[in-house]
Amino acid sequence: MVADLIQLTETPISVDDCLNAVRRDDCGAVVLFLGTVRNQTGGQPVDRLDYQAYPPLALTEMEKLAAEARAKWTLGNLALWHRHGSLGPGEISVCVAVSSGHRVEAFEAGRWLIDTLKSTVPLWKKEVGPDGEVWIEGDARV
Amino acid sequence: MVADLIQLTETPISVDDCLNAVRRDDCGAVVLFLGTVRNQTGGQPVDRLDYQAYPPLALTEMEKLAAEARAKWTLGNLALWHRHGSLGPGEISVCVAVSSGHRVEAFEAGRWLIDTLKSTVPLWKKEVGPDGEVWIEGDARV
Amino acid sequence: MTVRVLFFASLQNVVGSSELPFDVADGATASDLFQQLSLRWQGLGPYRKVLRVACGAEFVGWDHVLHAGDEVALLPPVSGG
Amino acid sequence: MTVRVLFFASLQNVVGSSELPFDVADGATASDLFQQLSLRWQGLGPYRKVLRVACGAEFVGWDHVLHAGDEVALLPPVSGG
Repeated sequence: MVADLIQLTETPISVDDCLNAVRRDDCGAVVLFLGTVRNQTGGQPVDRLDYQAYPPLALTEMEKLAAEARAKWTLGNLALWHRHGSLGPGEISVCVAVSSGHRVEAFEAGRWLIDTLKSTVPLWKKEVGPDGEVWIEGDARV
Repeated sequence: MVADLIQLTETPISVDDCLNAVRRDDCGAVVLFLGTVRNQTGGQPVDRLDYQAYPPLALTEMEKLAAEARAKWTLGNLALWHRHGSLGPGEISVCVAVSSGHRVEAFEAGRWLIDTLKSTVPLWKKEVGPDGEVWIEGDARV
Repeated sequence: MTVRVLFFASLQNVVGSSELPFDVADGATASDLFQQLSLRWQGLGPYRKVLRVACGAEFVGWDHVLHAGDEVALLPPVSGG
Repeated sequence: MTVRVLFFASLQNVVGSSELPFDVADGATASDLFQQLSLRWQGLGPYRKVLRVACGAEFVGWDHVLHAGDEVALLPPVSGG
Protein backbone atom coordinates (compact mmCIF):
# COMPACT_ATOMS: atom_id res chain seq x y z
CA MET A 1 0.00 0.00 0.00
CA VAL A 2 1.37 3.36 -1.09
CA ALA A 3 1.26 6.16 1.45
CA ASP A 4 -0.89 9.27 1.12
CA LEU A 5 0.71 12.04 -0.94
CA ILE A 6 0.61 15.48 0.67
CA GLN A 7 2.62 18.18 -1.03
CA LEU A 8 3.03 21.93 -1.29
CA THR A 9 5.44 22.94 -4.03
CA GLU A 10 6.37 25.81 -6.30
CA THR A 11 7.04 23.30 -9.07
CA PRO A 12 4.17 21.99 -11.23
CA ILE A 13 1.74 19.46 -9.79
CA SER A 14 2.06 15.97 -11.23
CA VAL A 15 -1.41 14.55 -11.80
CA ASP A 16 0.19 11.20 -12.62
CA ASP A 17 1.90 11.11 -9.24
CA CYS A 18 -1.42 11.86 -7.55
CA LEU A 19 -3.24 9.11 -9.46
CA ASN A 20 -0.45 6.62 -8.82
CA ALA A 21 -0.59 7.44 -5.12
CA VAL A 22 -4.29 6.64 -4.84
CA ARG A 23 -4.96 3.82 -7.33
CA ARG A 24 -5.20 0.47 -5.52
CA ASP A 25 -6.24 -3.01 -6.58
CA ASP A 26 -8.70 -3.18 -3.69
CA CYS A 27 -10.45 0.08 -4.67
CA GLY A 28 -13.00 0.41 -7.46
CA ALA A 29 -13.25 4.20 -7.59
CA VAL A 30 -10.97 7.20 -7.91
CA VAL A 31 -12.20 10.79 -7.82
CA LEU A 32 -9.76 13.51 -8.77
CA PHE A 33 -10.30 17.26 -8.63
CA LEU A 34 -8.11 19.84 -10.34
CA GLY A 35 -8.28 23.55 -9.66
CA THR A 36 -6.97 25.41 -12.69
CA VAL A 37 -6.22 29.10 -13.27
CA ARG A 38 -8.98 30.81 -15.27
CA ASN A 39 -8.12 33.42 -17.86
CA GLN A 40 -10.85 35.71 -16.56
CA THR A 41 -12.93 36.34 -13.48
CA GLY A 42 -16.19 38.27 -13.47
CA GLY A 43 -15.52 39.23 -17.07
CA GLN A 44 -12.11 40.79 -16.27
CA PRO A 45 -9.03 39.23 -17.88
CA VAL A 46 -6.55 37.53 -15.57
CA ASP A 47 -2.89 37.33 -16.61
CA ARG A 48 -1.81 35.14 -13.71
CA LEU A 49 -2.53 34.17 -10.12
CA ASP A 50 0.18 34.53 -7.50
CA TYR A 51 -0.33 31.97 -4.73
CA GLN A 52 1.18 32.57 -1.33
CA ALA A 53 1.42 29.93 1.39
CA TYR A 54 2.50 29.64 4.98
CA PRO A 55 4.14 26.30 4.25
CA PRO A 56 4.67 24.68 7.66
CA LEU A 57 1.12 25.42 8.82
CA ALA A 58 -0.41 24.70 5.41
CA LEU A 59 1.17 21.24 5.36
CA THR A 60 0.02 20.53 8.91
CA GLU A 61 -3.51 21.55 7.98
CA MET A 62 -3.48 19.42 4.84
CA GLU A 63 -2.38 16.42 6.88
CA LYS A 64 -5.21 17.13 9.31
CA LEU A 65 -7.69 17.23 6.43
CA ALA A 66 -6.50 13.83 5.25
CA ALA A 67 -6.91 12.39 8.74
CA GLU A 68 -10.38 13.92 9.13
CA ALA A 69 -11.48 12.53 5.75
CA ARG A 70 -10.29 9.07 6.80
CA ALA A 71 -12.34 9.38 9.99
CA LYS A 72 -15.47 10.34 8.03
CA TRP A 73 -15.27 7.83 5.17
CA THR A 74 -13.70 4.45 4.44
CA LEU A 75 -11.03 5.40 1.93
CA GLY A 76 -8.13 3.86 0.08
CA ASN A 77 -5.49 6.56 -0.31
CA LEU A 78 -5.50 10.33 -0.63
CA ALA A 79 -3.43 12.87 -2.51
CA LEU A 80 -3.50 16.58 -1.68
CA TRP A 81 -1.10 18.74 -3.65
CA HIS A 82 -1.21 22.52 -3.72
CA ARG A 83 1.12 24.68 -5.72
CA HIS A 84 2.27 28.17 -4.80
CA GLY A 85 4.10 30.89 -6.68
CA SER A 86 3.04 32.46 -9.96
CA LEU A 87 0.65 30.48 -12.21
CA GLY A 88 -0.63 31.32 -15.67
CA PRO A 89 -4.06 30.52 -17.18
CA GLY A 90 -4.71 26.80 -17.49
CA GLU A 91 -2.08 25.78 -14.93
CA ILE A 92 -3.10 23.48 -12.09
CA SER A 93 -3.12 25.14 -8.66
CA VAL A 94 -4.44 22.22 -6.65
CA CYS A 95 -5.04 18.51 -7.07
CA VAL A 96 -7.16 16.39 -4.73
CA ALA A 97 -7.43 12.67 -5.40
CA VAL A 98 -9.05 9.93 -3.35
CA SER A 99 -9.75 6.24 -3.87
CA SER A 100 -12.37 4.07 -2.20
CA GLY A 101 -14.09 0.73 -2.62
CA HIS A 102 -17.14 2.29 -4.26
CA ARG A 103 -17.75 5.66 -5.82
CA VAL A 104 -20.01 7.34 -3.27
CA GLU A 105 -17.26 7.67 -0.67
CA ALA A 106 -14.70 8.94 -3.18
CA PHE A 107 -17.07 11.64 -4.49
CA GLU A 108 -18.14 12.77 -1.03
CA ALA A 109 -14.61 12.80 0.37
CA GLY A 110 -13.18 14.55 -2.72
CA ARG A 111 -15.78 17.25 -2.54
CA TRP A 112 -15.34 17.73 1.21
CA LEU A 113 -11.54 17.84 0.90
CA ILE A 114 -11.45 20.62 -1.69
CA ASP A 115 -14.23 22.59 0.04
CA THR A 116 -12.46 22.38 3.38
CA LEU A 117 -9.00 22.98 1.96
CA LYS A 118 -10.23 26.17 0.32
CA SER A 119 -11.77 27.48 3.52
CA THR A 120 -9.13 26.52 6.08
CA VAL A 121 -5.60 25.98 4.73
CA PRO A 122 -3.32 29.07 4.94
CA LEU A 123 -3.00 29.83 1.23
CA TRP A 124 -3.88 33.05 -0.58
CA LYS A 125 -4.21 34.06 -4.18
CA LYS A 126 -3.57 37.40 -5.82
CA GLU A 127 -5.21 38.08 -9.17
CA VAL A 128 -2.95 39.95 -11.56
CA GLY A 129 -4.53 41.50 -14.66
CA PRO A 130 -4.10 44.47 -16.99
CA ASP A 131 -5.88 46.70 -14.44
CA GLY A 132 -3.66 45.77 -11.52
CA GLU A 133 -3.50 43.32 -8.67
CA VAL A 134 -5.97 42.28 -6.01
CA TRP A 135 -5.66 39.88 -3.10
CA ILE A 136 -8.52 37.48 -2.50
CA GLU A 137 -9.20 37.00 1.20
CA GLY A 138 -12.21 34.81 1.85
CA ASP A 139 -15.07 36.57 0.07
CA ALA A 140 -13.25 39.89 0.03
CA ARG A 141 -11.13 41.46 -2.69
CA VAL A 142 -8.50 43.65 -1.07
CA MET B 1 -11.97 24.77 -27.86
CA VAL B 2 -11.34 21.03 -27.99
CA ALA B 3 -14.35 18.83 -28.70
CA ASP B 4 -15.83 16.39 -26.20
CA LEU B 5 -14.11 13.01 -26.10
CA ILE B 6 -16.46 10.02 -26.25
CA GLN B 7 -14.85 6.65 -26.71
CA LEU B 8 -15.47 2.94 -26.34
CA THR B 9 -12.33 0.87 -26.91
CA GLU B 10 -10.75 -2.47 -26.14
CA THR B 11 -7.40 -0.71 -25.76
CA PRO B 12 -6.46 0.96 -22.45
CA ILE B 13 -8.08 4.24 -21.48
CA SER B 14 -5.75 7.24 -21.60
CA VAL B 15 -6.40 9.43 -18.57
CA ASP B 16 -4.10 12.05 -20.09
CA ASP B 17 -6.24 12.22 -23.22
CA CYS B 18 -9.33 12.68 -21.07
CA LEU B 19 -7.74 15.47 -19.03
CA ASN B 20 -6.40 17.18 -22.13
CA ALA B 21 -9.86 17.04 -23.69
CA VAL B 22 -11.49 18.84 -20.79
CA ARG B 23 -8.90 21.30 -19.45
CA ARG B 24 -9.65 24.82 -20.68
CA ASP B 25 -8.27 28.24 -19.83
CA ASP B 26 -11.78 29.52 -19.18
CA CYS B 27 -12.57 26.76 -16.66
CA GLY B 28 -11.41 26.69 -13.05
CA ALA B 29 -12.41 23.14 -12.16
CA VAL B 30 -11.94 19.63 -13.48
CA VAL B 31 -13.53 16.57 -11.88
CA LEU B 32 -12.39 13.16 -13.07
CA PHE B 33 -13.77 9.77 -12.07
CA LEU B 34 -12.03 6.46 -12.70
CA GLY B 35 -13.69 3.09 -12.29
CA THR B 36 -11.02 0.47 -11.64
CA VAL B 37 -11.19 -3.31 -11.41
CA ARG B 38 -11.17 -4.54 -7.79
CA ASN B 39 -9.27 -7.67 -6.85
CA GLN B 40 -12.21 -8.90 -4.79
CA THR B 41 -15.92 -8.41 -4.39
CA GLY B 42 -17.90 -9.37 -1.32
CA GLY B 43 -14.78 -11.06 0.02
CA GLN B 44 -14.39 -13.33 -3.03
CA PRO B 45 -11.23 -12.93 -5.12
CA VAL B 46 -11.65 -11.60 -8.67
CA ASP B 47 -9.11 -12.58 -11.33
CA ARG B 48 -10.52 -10.33 -14.02
CA LEU B 49 -13.65 -8.62 -15.31
CA ASP B 50 -14.81 -9.27 -18.87
CA TYR B 51 -16.71 -6.27 -20.19
CA GLN B 52 -19.12 -6.68 -23.05
CA ALA B 53 -20.64 -3.80 -25.01
CA TYR B 54 -23.15 -3.24 -27.75
CA PRO B 55 -20.90 -0.62 -29.32
CA PRO B 56 -23.16 1.32 -31.71
CA LEU B 57 -25.91 1.77 -29.12
CA ALA B 58 -23.47 2.31 -26.25
CA LEU B 59 -21.79 5.17 -28.11
CA THR B 60 -25.15 6.73 -29.00
CA GLU B 61 -26.18 6.56 -25.34
CA MET B 62 -22.89 8.05 -24.18
CA GLU B 63 -23.36 10.93 -26.59
CA LYS B 64 -26.88 11.43 -25.24
CA LEU B 65 -25.51 11.53 -21.70
CA ALA B 66 -23.06 14.25 -22.67
CA ALA B 67 -25.84 16.29 -24.26
CA GLU B 68 -28.11 15.83 -21.23
CA ALA B 69 -25.32 16.90 -18.87
CA ARG B 70 -24.78 20.04 -20.95
CA ALA B 71 -28.49 20.80 -20.69
CA LYS B 72 -28.43 20.41 -16.89
CA TRP B 73 -25.23 22.29 -16.08
CA THR B 74 -22.99 24.95 -17.61
CA LEU B 75 -19.93 22.92 -18.52
CA GLY B 76 -16.66 23.31 -20.35
CA ASN B 77 -15.90 19.98 -21.99
CA LEU B 78 -16.63 16.35 -21.22
CA ALA B 79 -14.80 13.08 -21.67
CA LEU B 80 -16.55 9.70 -21.41
CA TRP B 81 -14.39 6.70 -22.16
CA HIS B 82 -15.41 3.12 -21.43
CA ARG B 83 -13.26 0.12 -22.11
CA HIS B 84 -14.49 -3.37 -22.98
CA GLY B 85 -12.82 -6.75 -23.20
CA SER B 86 -10.89 -8.48 -20.44
CA LEU B 87 -9.47 -6.31 -17.60
CA GLY B 88 -7.29 -7.33 -14.66
CA PRO B 89 -7.29 -5.89 -11.12
CA GLY B 90 -6.29 -2.23 -11.01
CA GLU B 91 -7.06 -1.56 -14.67
CA ILE B 92 -9.32 1.35 -15.56
CA SER B 93 -12.71 0.33 -16.96
CA VAL B 94 -14.23 3.79 -17.27
CA CYS B 95 -13.12 7.42 -17.15
CA VAL B 96 -15.48 10.38 -16.81
CA ALA B 97 -14.02 13.88 -16.86
CA VAL B 98 -15.74 17.24 -16.90
CA SER B 99 -14.61 20.85 -16.65
CA SER B 100 -16.60 23.89 -15.57
CA GLY B 101 -16.10 27.46 -14.43
CA HIS B 102 -16.46 26.54 -10.78
CA ARG B 103 -16.30 23.23 -8.93
CA VAL B 104 -19.93 22.66 -7.97
CA GLU B 105 -21.05 22.02 -11.56
CA ALA B 106 -18.10 19.73 -12.31
CA PHE B 107 -18.75 17.60 -9.20
CA GLU B 108 -22.50 17.38 -9.80
CA ALA B 109 -22.16 16.61 -13.51
CA GLY B 110 -19.36 14.08 -12.94
CA ARG B 111 -21.40 12.24 -10.35
CA TRP B 112 -24.53 12.27 -12.50
CA LEU B 113 -22.62 11.09 -15.58
CA ILE B 114 -21.12 8.01 -13.94
CA ASP B 115 -24.35 7.16 -12.09
CA THR B 116 -26.40 7.43 -15.29
CA LEU B 117 -23.83 5.70 -17.46
CA LYS B 118 -23.82 2.72 -15.10
CA SER B 119 -27.59 2.41 -15.13
CA THR B 120 -28.36 3.04 -18.80
CA VAL B 121 -25.51 2.39 -21.26
CA PRO B 122 -25.52 -1.14 -22.81
CA LEU B 123 -22.41 -2.54 -21.16
CA TRP B 124 -22.12 -5.65 -19.01
CA LYS B 125 -19.44 -7.10 -16.79
CA LYS B 126 -18.69 -10.73 -16.02
CA GLU B 127 -16.71 -11.47 -12.86
CA VAL B 128 -14.18 -14.23 -13.32
CA GLY B 129 -12.63 -15.78 -10.23
CA PRO B 130 -11.26 -19.08 -8.95
CA ASP B 131 -14.82 -20.31 -8.32
CA GLY B 132 -16.09 -19.57 -11.82
CA GLU B 133 -17.79 -16.81 -13.73
CA VAL B 134 -20.88 -14.73 -13.08
CA TRP B 135 -22.60 -12.05 -15.17
CA ILE B 136 -23.71 -8.92 -13.39
CA GLU B 137 -27.05 -7.68 -14.71
CA GLY B 138 -28.35 -4.69 -12.80
CA ASP B 139 -28.58 -5.88 -9.19
CA ALA B 140 -28.62 -9.53 -10.20
CA ARG B 141 -25.78 -12.03 -10.42
CA VAL B 142 -26.59 -14.55 -13.14
CA MET C 1 -38.50 -13.25 -43.24
CA THR C 2 -35.17 -13.45 -41.43
CA VAL C 3 -33.82 -11.06 -38.79
CA ARG C 4 -30.48 -11.13 -37.03
CA VAL C 5 -30.71 -11.42 -33.23
CA LEU C 6 -27.95 -10.28 -30.85
CA PHE C 7 -27.74 -11.69 -27.32
CA PHE C 8 -25.75 -10.08 -24.52
CA ALA C 9 -24.36 -11.13 -21.15
CA SER C 10 -26.03 -14.22 -19.63
CA LEU C 11 -28.45 -14.51 -22.56
CA GLN C 12 -25.48 -15.88 -24.48
CA ASN C 13 -25.28 -18.75 -21.99
CA VAL C 14 -28.98 -19.50 -22.40
CA VAL C 15 -28.88 -19.49 -26.20
CA GLY C 16 -25.32 -20.73 -26.65
CA SER C 17 -24.55 -17.95 -29.09
CA SER C 18 -24.02 -14.20 -29.22
CA GLU C 19 -25.75 -13.73 -32.55
CA LEU C 20 -27.93 -15.80 -34.90
CA PRO C 21 -30.39 -15.44 -37.77
CA PHE C 22 -34.00 -16.24 -36.93
CA ASP C 23 -37.12 -16.59 -39.09
CA VAL C 24 -40.31 -14.79 -38.14
CA ALA C 25 -43.57 -14.13 -39.99
CA ASP C 26 -43.87 -10.97 -42.06
CA GLY C 27 -45.17 -8.14 -39.87
CA ALA C 28 -43.89 -9.74 -36.66
CA THR C 29 -43.12 -7.43 -33.75
CA ALA C 30 -40.19 -7.57 -31.34
CA SER C 31 -42.60 -9.16 -28.88
CA ASP C 32 -43.54 -11.87 -31.41
CA LEU C 33 -39.86 -12.54 -32.03
CA PHE C 34 -39.17 -12.90 -28.32
CA GLN C 35 -42.10 -15.27 -27.86
CA GLN C 36 -40.79 -17.55 -30.61
CA LEU C 37 -37.26 -17.41 -29.26
CA SER C 38 -38.65 -18.42 -25.84
CA LEU C 39 -40.33 -21.47 -27.35
CA ARG C 40 -36.98 -22.63 -28.66
CA TRP C 41 -34.94 -21.60 -25.57
CA GLN C 42 -37.26 -21.81 -22.60
CA GLY C 43 -34.64 -20.25 -20.32
CA LEU C 44 -35.31 -16.91 -22.02
CA GLY C 45 -38.85 -16.58 -20.67
CA PRO C 46 -37.99 -15.21 -17.21
CA TYR C 47 -35.89 -12.44 -18.78
CA ARG C 48 -38.84 -10.88 -20.57
CA LYS C 49 -39.80 -8.42 -17.83
CA VAL C 50 -36.26 -7.03 -17.36
CA LEU C 51 -35.06 -6.98 -20.97
CA ARG C 52 -34.86 -3.95 -23.20
CA VAL C 53 -34.90 -4.40 -26.94
CA ALA C 54 -33.14 -2.46 -29.69
CA CYS C 55 -33.63 -2.57 -33.44
CA GLY C 56 -30.99 -1.13 -35.75
CA ALA C 57 -28.99 -0.01 -32.70
CA GLU C 58 -31.85 2.10 -31.33
CA PHE C 59 -34.05 1.32 -28.38
CA VAL C 60 -37.58 0.35 -29.48
CA GLY C 61 -40.78 -0.82 -27.78
CA TRP C 62 -41.83 -4.46 -27.83
CA ASP C 63 -44.56 -3.52 -30.30
CA HIS C 64 -41.96 -2.40 -32.84
CA VAL C 65 -42.64 -4.02 -36.24
CA LEU C 66 -39.63 -5.83 -37.68
CA HIS C 67 -38.40 -5.92 -41.23
CA ALA C 68 -36.29 -8.47 -43.09
CA GLY C 69 -32.62 -8.07 -42.29
CA ASP C 70 -33.19 -6.05 -39.09
CA GLU C 71 -30.58 -6.33 -36.33
CA VAL C 72 -32.51 -6.96 -33.12
CA ALA C 73 -30.62 -6.80 -29.81
CA LEU C 74 -31.89 -8.24 -26.53
CA LEU C 75 -30.41 -6.26 -23.65
CA PRO C 76 -30.39 -7.45 -20.02
CA PRO C 77 -30.11 -4.89 -17.22
CA VAL C 78 -26.74 -3.20 -17.68
CA SER C 79 -23.67 -3.26 -15.41
CA GLY C 80 -21.03 -1.04 -16.96
CA GLY C 81 -18.75 1.24 -14.99
CA MET D 1 11.74 40.76 24.04
CA THR D 2 11.67 40.38 20.29
CA VAL D 3 9.38 38.19 18.22
CA ARG D 4 9.35 37.62 14.48
CA VAL D 5 6.08 38.58 12.80
CA LEU D 6 4.94 37.12 9.45
CA PHE D 7 2.40 38.95 7.30
CA PHE D 8 0.40 37.35 4.50
CA ALA D 9 -1.58 38.52 1.50
CA SER D 10 -2.78 42.13 1.68
CA LEU D 11 -1.24 42.61 5.15
CA GLN D 12 2.07 42.80 3.31
CA ASN D 13 0.80 45.86 1.45
CA VAL D 14 -0.27 47.51 4.70
CA VAL D 15 3.03 46.86 6.48
CA GLY D 16 5.32 46.99 3.44
CA SER D 17 7.00 43.77 4.45
CA SER D 18 6.32 40.05 4.65
CA GLU D 19 8.31 39.53 7.83
CA LEU D 20 9.90 41.68 10.52
CA PRO D 21 11.20 41.57 14.08
CA PHE D 22 9.08 43.43 16.63
CA ASP D 23 9.63 44.26 20.28
CA VAL D 24 6.97 43.56 22.86
CA ALA D 25 6.93 43.50 26.65
CA ASP D 26 7.72 40.26 28.44
CA GLY D 27 4.53 38.27 28.94
CA ALA D 28 2.78 39.98 26.03
CA THR D 29 -0.02 38.04 24.33
CA ALA D 30 -0.75 37.77 20.62
CA SER D 31 -3.48 40.32 21.21
CA ASP D 32 -1.01 42.75 22.82
CA LEU D 33 1.32 42.30 19.85
CA PHE D 34 -1.47 43.04 17.38
CA GLN D 35 -2.50 46.14 19.28
CA GLN D 36 1.04 47.51 19.15
CA LEU D 37 1.41 46.66 15.48
CA SER D 38 -1.87 48.52 14.83
CA LEU D 39 -0.49 51.62 16.51
CA ARG D 40 2.42 51.63 14.09
CA TRP D 41 0.37 50.58 10.99
CA GLN D 42 -3.13 51.89 11.51
CA GLY D 43 -4.35 50.07 8.40
CA LEU D 44 -4.06 46.83 10.36
CA GLY D 45 -6.88 47.67 12.77
CA PRO D 46 -9.84 46.70 10.56
CA TYR D 47 -8.30 43.26 9.98
CA ARG D 48 -8.51 42.27 13.63
CA LYS D 49 -11.92 40.64 13.51
CA VAL D 50 -11.15 38.44 10.48
CA LEU D 51 -7.53 37.49 11.24
CA ARG D 52 -6.35 34.20 12.65
CA VAL D 53 -3.04 34.04 14.45
CA ALA D 54 -0.44 31.28 14.60
CA CYS D 55 2.59 30.91 16.82
CA GLY D 56 5.34 28.48 15.92
CA ALA D 57 3.31 27.36 12.90
CA GLU D 58 0.32 26.35 15.02
CA PHE D 59 -2.99 28.17 15.34
CA VAL D 60 -3.33 29.85 18.74
CA GLY D 61 -5.87 32.09 20.45
CA TRP D 62 -5.31 35.83 20.80
CA ASP D 63 -4.66 35.28 24.51
CA HIS D 64 -1.63 33.10 23.71
CA VAL D 65 1.41 34.28 25.66
CA LEU D 66 4.46 34.96 23.50
CA HIS D 67 8.06 34.14 24.17
CA ALA D 68 11.27 35.70 22.87
CA GLY D 69 12.06 34.45 19.39
CA ASP D 70 8.55 33.19 18.63
CA GLU D 71 7.42 33.21 15.01
CA VAL D 72 3.98 34.82 15.00
CA ALA D 73 1.94 34.70 11.78
CA LEU D 74 -1.04 36.94 11.03
CA LEU D 75 -3.39 35.13 8.69
CA PRO D 76 -6.17 36.84 6.70
CA PRO D 77 -9.14 34.76 5.49
CA VAL D 78 -7.71 32.19 3.11
CA SER D 79 -8.28 31.77 -0.63
CA GLY D 80 -6.40 28.71 -1.78
CA GLY D 81 -7.70 26.22 -4.31
